[in-house]
Amino acid sequence: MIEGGWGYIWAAYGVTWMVLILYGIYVFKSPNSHLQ
Amino acid sequence: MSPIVQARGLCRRFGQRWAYAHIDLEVAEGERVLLIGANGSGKTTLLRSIATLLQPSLGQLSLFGMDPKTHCIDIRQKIGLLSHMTGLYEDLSAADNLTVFGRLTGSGRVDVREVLERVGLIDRRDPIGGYSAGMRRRLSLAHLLLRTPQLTLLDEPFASLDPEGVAAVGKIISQMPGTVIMASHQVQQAAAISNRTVLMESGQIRWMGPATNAWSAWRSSQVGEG
Amino acid sequence: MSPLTQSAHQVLSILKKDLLIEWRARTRVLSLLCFTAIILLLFSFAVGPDTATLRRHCGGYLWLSLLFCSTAMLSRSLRIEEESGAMDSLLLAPISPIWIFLGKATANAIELFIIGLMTLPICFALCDVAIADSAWRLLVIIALGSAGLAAPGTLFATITERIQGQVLLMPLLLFPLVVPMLLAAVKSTSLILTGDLMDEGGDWLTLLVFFNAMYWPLCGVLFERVVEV
Amino acid sequence: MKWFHISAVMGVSLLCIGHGLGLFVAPPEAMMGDVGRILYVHVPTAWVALVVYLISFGAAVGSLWFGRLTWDATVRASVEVGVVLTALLVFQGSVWARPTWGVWWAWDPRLTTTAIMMITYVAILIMRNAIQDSPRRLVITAVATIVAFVDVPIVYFSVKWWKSLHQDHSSPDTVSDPMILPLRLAAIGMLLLALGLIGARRKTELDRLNQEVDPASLPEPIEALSVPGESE
Repeated sequence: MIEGGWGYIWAAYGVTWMVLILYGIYVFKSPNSHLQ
Repeated sequence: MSPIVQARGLCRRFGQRWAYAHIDLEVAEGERVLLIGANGSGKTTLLRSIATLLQPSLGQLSLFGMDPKTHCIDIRQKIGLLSHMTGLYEDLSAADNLTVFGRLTGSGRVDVREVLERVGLIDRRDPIGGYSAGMRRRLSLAHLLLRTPQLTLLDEPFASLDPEGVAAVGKIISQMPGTVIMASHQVQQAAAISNRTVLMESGQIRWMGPATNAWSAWRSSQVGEG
Repeated sequence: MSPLTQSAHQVLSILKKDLLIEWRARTRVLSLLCFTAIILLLFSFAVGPDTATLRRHCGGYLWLSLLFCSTAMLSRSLRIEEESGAMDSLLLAPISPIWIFLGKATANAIELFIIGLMTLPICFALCDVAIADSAWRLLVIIALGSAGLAAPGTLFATITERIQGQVLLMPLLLFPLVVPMLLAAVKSTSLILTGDLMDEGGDWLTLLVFFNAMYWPLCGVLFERVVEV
Repeated sequence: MKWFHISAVMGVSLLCIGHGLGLFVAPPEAMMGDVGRILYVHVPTAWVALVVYLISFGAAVGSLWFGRLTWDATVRASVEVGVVLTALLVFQGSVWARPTWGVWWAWDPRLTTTAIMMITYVAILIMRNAIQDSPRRLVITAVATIVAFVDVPIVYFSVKWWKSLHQDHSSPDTVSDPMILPLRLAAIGMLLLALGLIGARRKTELDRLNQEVDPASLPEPIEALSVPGESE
């Protein structure tokens, strides 16, 4: 049994959520901004 | 008898620019069509699209009654193209190049010698890397003569040829069987051996008519601009 | 002649054409050999002079240098076709693109095999190893490895040469793909050089054969689509 | 309000519930204790990444077969979402490897295959940007995606063989009953979110592709030339 390790858990979850949210904003916010 | 080449509303885009647009062209069996126009008027791009090497962005193109998107390989085997590039290997000599391609089309050593004779390159042994532009042009033509395509596409056949070469090539082209579509700047020589002329301007067909009016059409298109 | 011999004849003529070009420009093959030798030397410098590690990783160094050499060779072999417009002539010739691929890929495989053979003595000298197992098996491995590199390599070299992209694209696409081939080749070569204790060389050989059996037909079919457009 | 908006919203909510349950309600994992809770984000990402690459493979085959831009846009969108998921997967994998095996990078066959997949698919996106010609870009992207996907199982098995010859300690996958619910919820959530992202990205790409070959941008047909001394 590895004690604690919540640091790693928050790292994994935090980064995953942050990336998904940032990517989601990039994808959903600007459907037309890509058009030259 | 369905036309050899049938193009309707053909357009081709390169990045932000339309190389050619609204091309409606029909070429019947045995016709000799001459494409004339300033540099960058889309002649070369159109020729490569007809040769199925460059897919048009819009419009329908049918060759020998078939659609290039589905029967690409069968169509290509009936087409011969003389492009700006030699289409041969720089490291090999003239005879080697033609033997290599001759093996694919089933023409033997005799045909190679005979064809080299016709274009006057029989005595060269060195790799074609060292050939002059005129000799390369003759060699590409020799390669074209090795196989008898039903549709021959010539991009600037007279380019960088000496006067004697122009006459010789003119004769060779007039004796070519099947249909010929040619793009050239030597309007008079080319018009002499073709029966129909298409004047292209900034990617579109400006005028189409018999080859006899080719020179006057070219003149008035220039005057119009001036 | 029947279509089978006719297509075989066409593949052979493409193969002969490629080998003729390589023969006429022999200095290029020599430069590739020096390129491979230099990389081998660099590995030795990087690892340090103690022959123990060199001897252990000799298979790895050999195959990594062959991998880098293959990218240089493959992209140049296709550049010759595209630059002079020879590929257009081939495509307009009465031959199916699959045969063109088979001819070219086989020629590239043969050339890689020859360079591999010529690199062996250099590698043995540098890493001070001797063939513990049968030499024939080593030749088979080098042949299969070269073929495994040539098939996807020819396909991706054709792709990257037809787009005016940077030269870096080809290795970037090829290396991740040939990881299984690299693993199998390095493992089986090392087993030959350092003795095959648990007799697992056979497994790696089957993986090499499977990799080739998978990629030659797949790359052939996809090559046809790539040159069609 | 397109389908992919709904799919994304449902995905995010399911993901929240799944992660919430996984982090706070579910019991700590038998072998690894609390740190095992990374399972609820790592395993769904892995499953969904594979599904997304399967979609890209299917779309690539369709794109080669039909040659229409809609398929091409799907290939591009699914490859891009796949790359994002794989990048997350590699990060999570190494974060999980640290406490369990004490190293940032364990030569675990799955982790190594994921890293290789990520590089291959990023290379495909890079190559796609280098091509301007629309039909050629469609074919080359599809071809590269097919070859990359075919390579995944081979890489996995060869790495598995290669690694298992060294030391064999694959991570324990014992998933006890109470953990099933949050895991499944998170997986479905992640899948819906991924599908939403693909849908949105596909629409943007499709607009860009159509805008590129847009008939409206065609130049006006020029008027024919009247040549003196001609009947026309």
